[in-house]
Order: sequence, then C-alpha cells, then structure tokens
Amino acid sequence: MRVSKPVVTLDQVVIRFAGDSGDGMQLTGDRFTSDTAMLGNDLRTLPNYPAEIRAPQGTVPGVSSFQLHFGDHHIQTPGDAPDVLVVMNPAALRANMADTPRGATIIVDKDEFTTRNLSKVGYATNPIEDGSLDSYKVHALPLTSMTVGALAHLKLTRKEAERSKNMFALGLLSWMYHRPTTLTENFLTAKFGKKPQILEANLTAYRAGWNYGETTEDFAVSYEVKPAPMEAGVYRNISGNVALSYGLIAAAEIAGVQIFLGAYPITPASDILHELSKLKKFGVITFQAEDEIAGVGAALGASYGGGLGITTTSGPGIALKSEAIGLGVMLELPLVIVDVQRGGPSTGLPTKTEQSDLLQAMYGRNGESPCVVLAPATPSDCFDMAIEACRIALEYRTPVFLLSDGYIANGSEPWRIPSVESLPEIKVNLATVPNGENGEFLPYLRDPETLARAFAVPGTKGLEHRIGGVEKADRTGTISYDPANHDFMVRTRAAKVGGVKVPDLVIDDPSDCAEVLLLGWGSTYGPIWSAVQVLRETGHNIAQAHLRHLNPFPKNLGDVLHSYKKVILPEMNLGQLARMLRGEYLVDVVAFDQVRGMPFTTEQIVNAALEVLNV
Amino acid sequence: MRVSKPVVTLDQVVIRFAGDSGDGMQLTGDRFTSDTAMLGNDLRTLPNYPAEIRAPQGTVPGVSSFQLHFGDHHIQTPGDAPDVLVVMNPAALRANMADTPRGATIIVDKDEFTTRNLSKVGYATNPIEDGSLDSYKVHALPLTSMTVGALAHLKLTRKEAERSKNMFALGLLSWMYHRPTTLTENFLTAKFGKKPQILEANLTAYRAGWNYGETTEDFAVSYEVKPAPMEAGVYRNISGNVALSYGLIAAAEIAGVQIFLGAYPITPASDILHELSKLKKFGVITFQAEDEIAGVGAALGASYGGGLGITTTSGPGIALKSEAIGLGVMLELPLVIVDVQRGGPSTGLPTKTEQSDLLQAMYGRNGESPCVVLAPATPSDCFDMAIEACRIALEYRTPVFLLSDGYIANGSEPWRIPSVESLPEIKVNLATVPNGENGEFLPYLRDPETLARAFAVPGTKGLEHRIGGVEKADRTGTISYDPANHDFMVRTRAAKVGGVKVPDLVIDDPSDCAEVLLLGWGSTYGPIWSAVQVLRETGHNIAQAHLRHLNPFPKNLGDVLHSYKKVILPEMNLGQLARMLRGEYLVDVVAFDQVRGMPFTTEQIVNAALEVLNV
Amino acid sequence: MSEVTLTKKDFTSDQEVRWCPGCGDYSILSAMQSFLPELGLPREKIVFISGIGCSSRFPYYLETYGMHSIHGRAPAIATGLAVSRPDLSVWVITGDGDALSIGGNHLIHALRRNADLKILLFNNRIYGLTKGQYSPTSEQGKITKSSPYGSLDTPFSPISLALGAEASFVARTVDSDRKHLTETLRAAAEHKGSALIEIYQNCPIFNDGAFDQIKDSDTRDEVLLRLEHGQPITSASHGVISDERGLLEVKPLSEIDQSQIVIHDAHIQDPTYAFALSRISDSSLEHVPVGVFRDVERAPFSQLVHEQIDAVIAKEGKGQLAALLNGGDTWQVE
Amino acid sequence: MSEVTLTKKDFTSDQEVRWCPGCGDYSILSAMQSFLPELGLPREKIVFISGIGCSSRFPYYLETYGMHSIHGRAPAIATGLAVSRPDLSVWVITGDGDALSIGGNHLIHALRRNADLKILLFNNRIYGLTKGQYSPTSEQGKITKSSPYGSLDTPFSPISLALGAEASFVARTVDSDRKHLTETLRAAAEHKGSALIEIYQNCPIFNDGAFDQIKDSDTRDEVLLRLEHGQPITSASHGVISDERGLLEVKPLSEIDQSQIVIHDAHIQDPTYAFALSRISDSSLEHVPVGVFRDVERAPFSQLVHEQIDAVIAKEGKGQLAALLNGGDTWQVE
Ligand SMILES: Cc1ncc(C[n+]2csc(CCOP(=O)(O)OP(=O)(O)O)c2C)c(N)n1
Ligand SMILES: Cc1ncc(C[n+]2csc(CCOP(=O)(O)OP(=O)(O)O)c2C)c(N)n1
Ligand code: SF4
Ligand code: SF4
Ligand SMILES: [Mg+2]
Ligand SMILES: [Mg+2]
Repeated sequence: MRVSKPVVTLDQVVIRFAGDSGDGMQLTGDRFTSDTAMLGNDLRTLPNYPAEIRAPQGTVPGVSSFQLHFGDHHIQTPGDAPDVLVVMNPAALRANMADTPRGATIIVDKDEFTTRNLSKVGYATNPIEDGSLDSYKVHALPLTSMTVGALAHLKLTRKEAERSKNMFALGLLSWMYHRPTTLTENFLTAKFGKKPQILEANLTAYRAGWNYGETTEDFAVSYEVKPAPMEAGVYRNISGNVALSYGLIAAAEIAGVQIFLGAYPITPASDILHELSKLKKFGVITFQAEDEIAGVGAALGASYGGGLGITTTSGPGIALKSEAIGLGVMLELPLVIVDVQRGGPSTGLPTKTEQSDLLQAMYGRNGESPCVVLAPATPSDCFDMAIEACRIALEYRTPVFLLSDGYIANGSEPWRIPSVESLPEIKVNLATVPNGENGEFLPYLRDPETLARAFAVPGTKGLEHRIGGVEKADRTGTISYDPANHDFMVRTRAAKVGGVKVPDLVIDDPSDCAEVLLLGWGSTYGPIWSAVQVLRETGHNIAQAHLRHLNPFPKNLGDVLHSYKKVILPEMNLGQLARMLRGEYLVDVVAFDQVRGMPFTTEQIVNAALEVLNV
Repeated sequence: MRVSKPVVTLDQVVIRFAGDSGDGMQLTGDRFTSDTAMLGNDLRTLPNYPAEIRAPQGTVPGVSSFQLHFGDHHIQTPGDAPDVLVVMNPAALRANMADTPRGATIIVDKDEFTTRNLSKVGYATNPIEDGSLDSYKVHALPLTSMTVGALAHLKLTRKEAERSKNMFALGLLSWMYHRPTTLTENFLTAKFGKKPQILEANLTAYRAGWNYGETTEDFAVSYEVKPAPMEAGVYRNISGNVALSYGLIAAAEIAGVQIFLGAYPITPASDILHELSKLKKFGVITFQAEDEIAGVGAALGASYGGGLGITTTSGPGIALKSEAIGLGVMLELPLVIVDVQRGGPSTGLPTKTEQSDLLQAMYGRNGESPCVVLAPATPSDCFDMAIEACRIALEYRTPVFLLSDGYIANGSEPWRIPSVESLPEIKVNLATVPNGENGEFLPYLRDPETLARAFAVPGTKGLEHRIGGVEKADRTGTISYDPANHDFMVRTRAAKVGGVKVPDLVIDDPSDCAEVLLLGWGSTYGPIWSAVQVLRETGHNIAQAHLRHLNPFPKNLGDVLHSYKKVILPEMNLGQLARMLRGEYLVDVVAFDQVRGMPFTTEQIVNAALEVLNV
Repeated sequence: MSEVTLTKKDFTSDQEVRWCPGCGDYSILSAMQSFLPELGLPREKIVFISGIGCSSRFPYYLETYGMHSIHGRAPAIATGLAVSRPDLSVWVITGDGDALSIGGNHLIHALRRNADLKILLFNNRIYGLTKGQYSPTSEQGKITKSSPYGSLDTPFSPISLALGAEASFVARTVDSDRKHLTETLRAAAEHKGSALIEIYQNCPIFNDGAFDQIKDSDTRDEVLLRLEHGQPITSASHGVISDERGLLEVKPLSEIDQSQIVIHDAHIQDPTYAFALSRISDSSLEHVPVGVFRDVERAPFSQLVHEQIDAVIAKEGKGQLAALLNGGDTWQVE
Repeated sequence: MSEVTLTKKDFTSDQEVRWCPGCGDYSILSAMQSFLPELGLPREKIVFISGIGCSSRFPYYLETYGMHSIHGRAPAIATGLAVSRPDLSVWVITGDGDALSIGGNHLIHALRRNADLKILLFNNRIYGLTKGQYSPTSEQGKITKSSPYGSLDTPFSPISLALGAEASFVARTVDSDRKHLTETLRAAAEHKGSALIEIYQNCPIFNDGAFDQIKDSDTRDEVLLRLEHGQPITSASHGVISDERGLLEVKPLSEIDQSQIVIHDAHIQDPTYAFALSRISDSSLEHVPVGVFRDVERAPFSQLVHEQIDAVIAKEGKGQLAALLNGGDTWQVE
C-alpha cells in the first residue's frame, strides 16, 4: 500500500502506545518496531507494564505502554517524551499526560471516554471536550466503533470485534509513518493461521486503520523518517533478553560445551528461560528448578560434569542463590549467573528497571568470596557480554555475574548480526592426565598465568578426586584447617579474580581536552551517550567512558579517573559504583542517582552534567 | 588444699591445654578458667577445635586445644604464645610446637608417646628423648598410668579410667598455680551426681593430680598470680555467646516484649539457641526451624505480631536469609540478625573465626536495602551490644545485624555484672489509635524524629491494614508503582537507617598528640588494645579507637579519621571495613589484614604499627 | 460463636481487586469474605499471610490484618506469628508454585508440626503471575512458555504430599462451587492445628479450562466424588470400592453392589486411607474426590509451645533478670 | 555387568576417615566400598555428592569422583550432574537434617522427577555435626541441646514423605546389617530413576542406642519385618495383616492365620500399599519393616530430557548458530 497525502520528513519521532493491560499495547509496539527496523531507522524501545498480569480494567495501575524512538541517525534511548501519544482509554491518558509535552500529537479512542470510564480515573469532565488538551494536537477518533464497523461482515460478538482495535491503531500509525505493511500481515498470518476468523478480523482492522489515515480529512499529512546511516551488514531488531540468550548459545558452540540452564521463572529474566527452552536443537538443557537455589545448584552440578552451568534470575533470586554461588567460588567451577535487575528491595517493583544489585553481586556472600562482574550496555551488547561471561567462567573456572536490567532486557534495538567466524575464541582446557610430580592429580594446581585450577570432569580416568566447600589445601584440594593455607587460598582466589584480563577502558573524547568525564555502567549507556551528543552540540567538551567490566576493573581505570577534573557518574541506584570507585581509587566522583524504576532521560543527564560543567 | 612448696609470683601466664578431640581439653580449659576467674585474675580464653565432632584419634587434624591467659592486670587477649603447654599425645605436640617459644614449660603425657602414636604424626624418634626439646622445660609424666593407678580401687576398665586423665592434668595445674579446688569439685559433683562411679573417678584423678604436684620432686616451685585490680562489683566469667543470649533476654525484659528466636543450628552460633532454649521461664519462644530461611521468616512473623523476632546464624545462614531480610527492610519491622562469623567463603572453616561478613551484612541483598550493623568488641560487650541491637530494631523498626565472631563467641572473660536498673531504656511505642487526618490508620506515616513508621500489631482494633514486599506508597503503605514515590521511599529508608543515633567514637590517647590511630571493629579489640599498651610502654604515642557501630557510622568518624596522619586498621578479612571507610570518607587507611581463622596476636599488631610509626 | 456480628462488607477492603477478568480467584475471595463473619472473631484478630503469585494478592482485599510476603515463605512467616500469637486466626494464601515449588519445604514442615494455620492452596496448575510456566501440579507433557516441547516432570498430588508430611487436615474444593468451598473453609476453621485446602482454580489467561470437567454442569456430576463423612463415596455414575489390598478403585455403579461402596471416614488416625483416596484422581481428572480427606485431632503446635513454657514457669518460677545475670560462679571485687 | 573387575581396595581413597569411634557411618562406608565393584563401572564413572553433616563426609573416603557440597543442596546439584551426564552413576549421601530439614524441598522434587540418583539418607535422628540438636526424625519429646525441655515437633517418616512425593523406589535398611544393606544398595542400583534408601544409623555420641531394638540380637528378630518381594511379611513373632480398609496391622502370629498375612509386592503401581507399610513403624520402633517398600518403573528424568532433545533434533535438525543469529526479520544495510 502506498501513501498519497503530502509527506513531511522528520529526523526522529517518539511514539508511545498506551492502553489497558488487555489492549495489546506491547504487541502493537513490537509490530511497529519490527516494521520500523526493516525501514532502516535506528531505534530503541521501552516497554512499561504493571506487575499484575492484568490489573483492573480502566484503572491507572492497569495501564500498559510501549514507547519507541526511531530516527535517521544513531538512536540510543527510547526518547525522553513522546511526540505522539496513542491512548486507548481515559486511564491511559491520565497515566501518560504528565510525560507528554505541550504540542505533542495525541490520538485518542474517544469511544472509551464514557462517563463511567472517566470517573473511574477521576476525570470530572471529558478532557477531550473540556478544553484541557487545547495545547496538544488531539485526534479524537471513534477507534472502537470504527473497528467494530469494519468487522461487521464477520460473525463476531462486539467484544470479540473490539479486540482488534489495537490493529486498527497500528494500521493508522503505519500509514502516518509510511511503515511497510507486509511484515505485519505476514506476522498475523503466522500467529493466527489456525484461527482464520481471528486472522481475518486482525487483518481487516489493520487495513481499515491504514485506509482511515489515507482517506479521512483528519490527517492532512503523513511523515517519513529516512533510514539511519549504519555500518554495512545484515541487521535484525533484538531485545536484550534474546541477545543474551543467543550469546549463551554462541559461547557454548564456540567452546564446544553443552549449556545447562538451571532457572526458576522470575520477571524480568524469565524470557531467557523461554528463549533457551525453544533452542533444544542446540542440545541445550533447560531445567526449570523447584526454586532459585536448586536452579543454581543444578547448574553447578552440570558444570562439575563439564557442561556450562548457567542460572538466570533477578535480584531476589540472587539473594537466595548466594550461598550456592559461594560454593562455586570455593569449588572454582565455571558458572554464569545472569541477574536481570529490577526495582528493589524485596519484591520491590518487579516489572521496572534498576541497577541496584551491583553491590550484592560483589559482596552478597559470606566470607571473602570474589566473583567476576560484567554488565552489558545495550540490548545488543547483551550478546557480546554473554559470550565474555561464558569465556571468563570457563577459562578461569569461576562464577561470573552478568548484570543486565529490565530496561535493556525488554528494550530492543537494531543489531548488526556478526558472522560466526568473528566471534572470540574460548579455550576450556580440561585436565586429561595427572599433573603431579608423582603421577597424582592435583585439582588445585594452578595455571601460573590465569591462576585457574586444573579441572578434571567425572569420566576422566585416573583423575578421580573429591572437592567441597570446606577450605581446600593448595594443590591437593583436600580439606585443610591450616591457618597459613587459608590465608594463602583466600588471597589466591582474590588474585585469580583480580587478575582476569579485561580490556582497557576506552575514552570517547573528540576534543581530546575535556576536563569532565561522564562515566557509566550497564544500561545507562543510551541516555549518557545521547546526553553527551547534546552537550557537545551545544559547545561543551565532555568525555564519555562506559564500564562493562565491574570486577575486576580495567587496569587503566584509576589513571583515567584521576586524569579528569570531575567525573560524573549517573546510576539507577543510590551510588553503588560510585562507592566502589571511591573505595578503590579514592576519587571523589560526582554521583547522580535516581531510583525511579525508569531509565534516565537524556535531559536529566544533560542537566546534571551542565551543573558540573557550568561551575 | 594448701600448697607448701616455694612460691614464685608472676604477673601473667599463658597456658595451653592440647590433646585429642576426645581428651576433654575444652572442659579442662573451662574449669581452669572458672577457678582462675574466682581468684580475681583478669583473663581471656581461646578454644580451638576441629570441625569434625571427633576427628581420627591421634592425628594432627584431630587435636583440640584451649588457651587461657590470666594475670594481675587488665588482660585483653588469650596470649600470643603459651608459657605452659600441656600436651596429651604426640599429635598435640606436633600441632602446637610451632606456636611455643623456646624456654616454655611443656608438660607431656609420656605414656602416649608410643612408637605407633609417634609415627602416626611423623615423628621418627621420640621428641621427649631425642633432645629436640632441650631448649624447653619439659615435664614428661606418665599421666595416663598415674591416673589409672589412682583409680585402681574403682571397678573401671582401663579405658574408662583413662578418661579421667584430663582431670589429673587439671589437678596438677591447679596445684601449680594455686587455683582453688572447691569450685571444680562442686562442678564435678553437679555434673556427675547421677553417675557416682564416674564422679568418684574424676574427683580422685583431680585430687591425685594436685597431690602429685605437691609431693613429687618434679615440681620444685609453684606460682601465684595476684588478682588484677578491677572495678568494684560482682563478677562472673562469661563467653560471648552466653553474654549475647543474656543481652537478648535483658532487652526483651526492658522492652516488655516476648522473644521469638527462629534459628537453624550452625557453628559457632548454635550455643545461643541452646542458651535461650534453657530460658523458657522468661517466656522465650525458641523455634528450631526447618532451615535458615524459615528461621528468619518465622522471626519476622513474630515481630509482625509484636514480639521481638531474632534469628541467629553464621555466614552461610546469612547468605540464605538475605531475601527475607530484604522483606524486613521493606516491611520495616523489628528484626535482630545475629551473625557469629566464621571462616569463609562457603562452608570454609566452620570452627574458626573471621570478620568477613561485614560487606555481606551491608550489601548482601537485592536493591537498596539498608540495615543497621553493630559489632561487639569483647565477650562481655556482646551483652551490651545485644541490648543495643534490640533497642534499635524495636525503636526504628528495622533489621539490625549484630556481628559477633567465633573468637569472642567461644572466648570468655570476667564480666562485672550490671545492675538491672543501670540497663538502658527501650521504648516500643506501638500504634493504638488511628493517626490519619481522616481517622484512618497510616502504617507508613513516620515519626519525624526517627523516621520510624507507625506500627500496629494484629489484635489492635480499628488499625487493620496490609503490608508487603512490593514497594509501598508513602504514608498509606499500599502498593505503589509510582516512580517518584519509589525514589522517595528508597531515600527515606536510607535516611532512616542513616539517621539512627549512635554515640560518637571515643578516642583513647593519653598523650593527646598521637599522629597515628589504631582503629578496629569487633573482636580485634583485645589484640589491638594489648598492642597499644606495648607500644606506649616502649615510648610510642599512638591513639586507639574502636567501632561498635558500623552502619551508620558515628557522626564524628570522618573528622576523627582525617585528624590523624595515618590510620591503621587490622581486620580478619581482606580489608572490608577499610573499603567502607575509603568509600565513605576518601581516607587512605592502612589496612592490615590476616585471614588465618585465628585472632591477631599482640605481636602482629605491634609490628604492623611499628612499620607505620617508624617511617 | 461470639457476639460480634459482622457482614461480608465488613471484610471487604477498599483496595481495587487486581485479577484478570474471569479469574477463579474472584469467587474464592467472595466466598471467603462471606464466610469470615462466621468465625465470630473481630476483624483485628484475623490475619492473612500470602507469598507471591496472583493468588497471593488475596490479603489486600480483606479488611483484616495481612501480609503479602515473599515467594514461598508464607507458611514459615505465619508459623512465627501463629506460635507467638495464639489468640489470632491465621490464614495462609498460596499458589501451586508458591506452596509446592519454592515453598515446598515450609509447607511440609508446617504440616508435620501441626502449626495453627489454615492454608489455602490455589491450584491453577500454572505459574500465573510470571505469565505461564508449568508448575509442580501441571500435567506431564504440558506445553507452556518454559516447556515449548512439553514439560517432563511428574506432577505432585498436593493431597498425597501433605499426607506424607503428617498433615492432620487435608481437603480439596473448587473455586466455582461456592457452597462446597464455604463448607470446606468452615471445616478447616473448626480444625485445630494446620489445615490444607487445595482449591482448584481456573486461570483463564494461561491455563483456561483446566478444570472444566469438574465444573461444567454436564460432566461435573460424573466426575466429582463428594467426600462426606459417614456417606458412601459416589459420583452420579460411579462408586469407590476397595480391593483386597485396600487400594481404592472407581467402578461404574452398574458393575458394583451398593454395599461394596466405601463409606467415607475422615477421622481415621492412619493416613493410609486418605492417601488411597488421594490416588484416585491423577492429572487427567477422570474421577476427582472433593471434600475433607482427613481430619484428625493432634495437639496444635502453639498449644504445645505455650504449654511447655507454662509448665517450665510453673516448675521453676518466672524468670528474674537479676537472678539470671548473677547466676553461675560469681565473685566480688571490693 | 562389564569386564572391569575392581575390588574394595580400589574404591578406598587415601583420606583418613574422620568419624567418632563406633559411628555407624563406618559400617555403611565399608559396605559401600565392598559393593561398588558390583556396579561393573570404572571408578571415574561414579560420583558421590553429599551435603553437610557427619554423614556427608562420605565422598572423601571413596576413590571415585565426589563433591562435599553445601547443606541440603546435594539432590539439586546431583540432579544437574545426572541430567547432563547420563553416562555417570550418581549417588547422593545425606543425613536426616540435610535431607529432610534444610534440603526437604530438593529431596521431594528430585523424587517426583525421578532424577537418576541413588539417595542414601543416613538417619541417626539427630544433628550430629552441630553436636546434637533434634532433627526432623527425632521422636517427639526428645531432650537435646536445643530442646532441654523436650522437642515438640511431630517427626517425619522419610518413607511416607517420599511416597507422598511420588518416589518410584523407596527402601529402608540398617547400618549394622551389612548383608541387608548390601542387598538394598544392589536393588537401588538396579532401579532406574531415583531411589531413596533410609539407613538407620547409630550416632554413639549424641543419640546412642537409638536403634538398639532393631540391632540387638535378642530383640531384633521380633522387631524387624523383612520385606521380600513375594514373601509374607513377618517377624519372628508377628505378622502383618490387612483390615477391610486396607490399613495394615501387626499381630502376634499366634492370633492370626498364616493365610491372612500380607504377601509383599514392591511393584504395585499405586503407592498406597507401600504407604500403608510405612505407617507400621513410628518413632517407638516397635515393629520396623526393612527392605524395599516400593520399586516401580517410571521413565527416569534424564532419559526424558535426552529423548526430548533428540526428538527435536531429529525433527528440526541440529541447531546452526549462523542460522539462529540470522533468524527473524532481518534487513541488509549496504
Ligand atoms: C525469589 C523469587 N523467585 C521468583 C519469583 C517469581 N514468581 C513470582 S510468583 C511465581 C509463581 C507463581 O505461581 P503460583 O504460585 O502458582 O501462583 P499464581 O500466580 O498461579 O496464583 C514466581 C515464579 C519471585 N517472586 N521470587
Ligand atoms: C546453611 C547452613 N546452616 C547450618 C549449617 C550447620 N549444619 C551442618 S550439618 C547440620 C545438620 C547435620 O545433621 P544431619 O544432616 O542429620 O547429619 P549428621 O551430622 O547427623 O550425619 C547443620 C545444621 C550449615 N552447614 N549450613
Ligand atoms: S494470570 Fe491467571 S491466575 Fe493470574 S490473575 Fe490472571 S487469570 Fe488469575
Ligand atoms: S557425632 Fe555421631 S554421627 Fe557424627 S561422626 Fe560422631 S558418632 Fe558419627
Ligand atoms: Mg499457580
Ligand atoms: Mg543426622
């Protein structure tokens, strides 16, 4: 289908779809995103939904939304505020108005603005009619009735017909922004192929929405957003959780080991379990354990057997697993612990994002219990960092934390698909013959380079040995209560983890003379990057660096920090990395914290930086 | 009984009893300690035993020892090295020789130095005879046969008779150091009252040992150690675990609440469970839970009901409890978590001491999850700090960690028994009437002073409400996903814990011009104090300060740290408090760490300090 | 029971109920709100403690005291409360994942101790809140988000498990049968000690129709075997008989003699009979006993705890702090 | 079985055994070392995984692969190993505290899944390693360090609990009866899937004589009811009969007719019969069935896991990394 109305070219747009949890906003957003990715725009997304499966209809807590930011240039955040807000009911308007700047376009399903629905969320009068939206560009459309009308020829109840109104809205938006329709049509066909009536309803509503835009006077112009310049290659749109799952598969393939995922479902990590469950053809074993502890326990068991034990969870699960992770530290077995962080403490805000498990990952175990800690910066970086986590775990025989978070786990971006050949090597190097002077096997004899211990898996003839969680004697690994040995082993484990080779921190400073560094870790990369672009465009010199290795830190980190007048560190916690850096390097970083369950906006970071830059 | 041989007066002595796990060395040490305490000496003890209940007889890992340091002045450590070593078999000699300085007295049961026993621990020749102990004062006595001989009139098997040889040794040492005998006789009578034959055997052996010293030529002199000057009052000897248990009872009595101890047995914390189980007459409920999590869970449940929920454990148990402690943080309920630290990580060194759970207590939970953290300095200080922990938990409605460790838990010292009236006040202040403007109850309305929330317990009419682990709305406590509320609540919980009133840090510096501060926390107090005395005696100016409040820190701590040229911080970990202080105050403390499962010796700290002082 | 007379409304909190339309949890809530006045207790004496899951939202909707705790731990938390506050009526709300997966250990221990808890296990055979993974009661081969090729685990029978764990009261009922549900709540409330009620609960979103056979009016009466103390165990078409080994079998009424049909007795001390009943239904739900499987007397845990404390105090006198501190070997320094 | 012929000595490690003199663990160890050659497996194919407790030291003394893990978690860790390495023979060593207290959840789930584990539960009815607190199998009223006035908890029957958890193989034996112990190990080893063996084990230090009745030669034969498939269940003086409800009773042989005595059948699918047997003994140990209570076939967990993977690969082909990465909607940027 081709658009015939006048076309305005935009460099970027932020669209937010908002409706009831049952209105299918996540699906609508996903589809629009896929279509947008195919057009070659760069993009980032932010799904946002309540912790209830389906909170009460028509209430503010029940609102689910999906925000998409796309443009003709490099995009690294889902956008601070929507240019276009699509709202399916009064609750969605109520919940999203505060974020929506004056002048924005608001598309409303006016059918839902009944007195009852309005009063449910505390509107005394109808905001569409009472003038309170005068400073916005409002399109109040009878979305529901138009959908029902379009489906009149199908034998559906009104309720059934109404369910397709999200497709009507999607059709309309697709028209407005010239999104291709074939992909979504194919998608619907695949999804509802076995239910022809529902398929027909969805396709009809989708096309009706498109046609409505094309035909009606209500929309005078349509918009186009040119593709973003991107490195040549084949791309796909990918979310953090999927990228992370693929990274694990890739690592196992490269290393030639079998993945064993021991996991207990938990938001927002469950999708990794779901994803890997689908990939049994890779020989992956997914074990939905009876609890968090069994998940990590079974993973350790599989690692002991020579597999790659992985456990995926979120903060409360890490808390429960911490004793078993400590066993992993003592046994010196490979173990990858994926923590898709969410709002805490306790159950906290299960569907919201946060970076507040860093210190738990570092210190949340009894005794001196060092683990490697990594954090991906973006959805697609989850792929690379998952491989890195597996590599370190396997090569150093150590538990490795991978700290993703709800924001990058569910958010997505275009990803240039790497060739398999370009992926890094992983050398597992299992023991096959005795390594002792007298023909015995010494399971705690170490590689002098990496300090990794000799690792023989059951089934290896002649290397039978026993390991355990009690302190081990150097070399032999037998139980030892010797004070000097304990001191030695505690320091050796620390040295092993401290000595893991990680790349130096890279500084981005085109001016080469910035005096202020914006430092980040994990998912704050997007907003920090975007803020840095804004600051530089407005004439400020500012350097950016992003930590993906939190333990050990890159070797050059101390020097880097000390070479700037000020280091600004935004975190979605109360300053956890700041505390680590201060403790390690005695450097007075300027912590800029927020704990709102939401990623930073670009504007927040720009303002925080300006406060420092303008001193 | 009165000693008739020449008497030499000493100012202090260190005695170590060492034997097989089955030889009753802990009992022997305990008895000698009680008798010594009664004489008015100041003292400190160090029990040291293997993790096995009874490791194989006659082997080095099976050796159990008990060291006692007593004197006519203030004693704060169990002594760096024994002046007198009592060894019951070759394994005990083997295990303890390295610690024993030349010139020391060694009393040996030569009956046990058989070829078989010697070779079991790798002695090719008999060290008593081969001259290798020439630089020691060795008393090689046929302890076993003398014991058997003394009991010949009783109808015992040889094996049964041999079991009393520890009492023979105790009797001998009691003679040597003029310990009173009535106490031990009473003790034995109480213990074995129901088994007259065993009682008779023990008493006879005990008296035979005493008489042996008095009669034989082997011992030419006996020793006396004058009482230490102590503040007037009634004293008893007390171990950290008992003092801590009594502190909990005292706090409950003062506050007028019922103790509910939810615990799962674990070394070295189990004795608190045992102690409180005996005190049912105080209305204490002890609940031996199915696991660590149930222990803390049930304690939280009891606190919710208005009791004082307590859970006692060691490091691995804390790891398991961490999710539930996070719930306590969110619910803002009183909860006292006692961690009697032991060697880690993982199972580690279960019967040895360490201070390596500090960072776990601080950060071992998901999300921003602040808890109060306290640590007692000495066995008797466990009493005061237990009361302090209960006070803060009840008054601020917050989980409080109390970090004891294996050393002070099992070690003992004389304690001036406080009068009940002198104990601090605890105000629980439960809500009984609605506190909202409209007559409603607002469970998260806070006391402006302490930020403690309003707390109504079930049974309180009209204040029915629901709480939970999901983020709570300010004031009402209902579920809230609101970003601003979350940020506010995270900061409020931090402010509440950060604002707990703790006394200023007290500095001990008689010179008033010391430039170096020796800082400590927890059980290092004794060796640090002793080192400071030595340093001052040798002409050095040095200040000492000891932290008992680790979170929040005393308000004056930053100023204190910055007012010294150097701050030396000995810790039995890899520098955990050092890391916290560096992070908080950007001060470059000199960390002096050891992780040997043993307390510091005075000498180690003196040397570490001299390295700094002599720069 | 007592003079307090309250109504359903008194037990309805002001919180908006947040379950999906059609969720079985609504009917259970409504039945509970209607039943609570029967307890004859003032609202402040009643506490609901839940874990995490859709079902665990339950306490928010009741105008009593309540705690929405963490996943799986409700029985432990509630045990602490019930033991220290025997004056309260303590209810635990849990799901098949919450109770049988992560919380399995606390459940079996609460049951063996006979802690004073009424435990309502909402069994929808799925993890609802985390959006549809198989649970420990899901039938083998179930296709879910985490088992796209079918689950492999043999499911638990919550009733068998509870009986293996020395439960003194075990029952089963169905969300949609309000009368039966209410009767079962009543029986549980009257029981002293712990009572486990398995409630089959429909999750229309992730496991819709799981219990249709036992709910639909055209199949229901054939499938349900209603357990009534002293009554023969039959459905409309079938009866339960016992073979020579005491194993129970379900046979068409036409094939058996009325006199052969087992007469239900919930009070047998030996749990074997109740266990045999629990094996009649498997996950295929061909024949499903509902009602009270077992209801025997055993001293509840908090009674034992408080009797012990009282006995100690009676014997040794109430503890005196000063005496405690001054106990042991003491000496005086002047 | 296979050609490898090894002896007890081959399975004895160089580690000094560290239990108290007289501990029942010694006999179990010795029986195991003697039995292992029978498996016909090379040493490297055998793995022992334990939790924490005195008993959990066991793996150190066997010249096989082994892991002394953390408290209660051995069944979970071993499940991970067994599922990913079906070529290994995986044994779990655990105590009554380790398996039934902190590890209760992992135990019941391993059993219902039928994970390929032989689980040896050393039941000394006490926490040995932590120096004598009551355990979940201690008799009510037990005086221990943590229960100076007597414990209040109703004990578990490990056998009943396991049967309630869908266990496919459950047996009981005694540390001191080497022949019976060895037979039971053999039966467990031959069973596919999970096998739970409860071993009554004397702890001379903290619970001495707990099992004297069933060990002393003058009482033993009266107390022990030896379960042998196809044989009537009797002790020297008593026999087991079934009442009309299928509940089992122990009666003096003098009072019953030989024909009434129940013939043991370990292979009955319905676990009710085995459950009935498990109720014969309570903590008083008046009559104690020993032997294999239940031994039925059910597909072991790792078989199901690997069959599923194989089926998927057979249908979809082996996974190709490049194809995976390039799946979904892709586009080309030039
Ligand atoms: C420690 C921890 N792990 C995982 C979760 C995620 N989680 C929440 S509810 C739930 C299962 C819910 O299933 P069920 O108990 O059957 O309750 P339902 O939602 O079906 O009522 C899970 C896995 C959690 N909240 N905490
Ligand atoms: C997390 C944790 N909590 C507590 C302990 C302490 N602990 C070690 S073994 C044990 C119980 C031992 O009893 P059992 O399993 O019966 O073994 P036994 O020693 O009797 O053979 C306990 C409570 C521990 N090791 N880890
Ligand atoms: S997901 Fe299922 S169980 Fe949960 S509220 Fe919705 S319908 Fe009920
Ligand atoms: S304490 Fe008991 S179980 Fe443990 S080794 Fe000693 S005798 Fe055996
Ligand atoms: Mg469920
Ligand atoms: Mg035991």
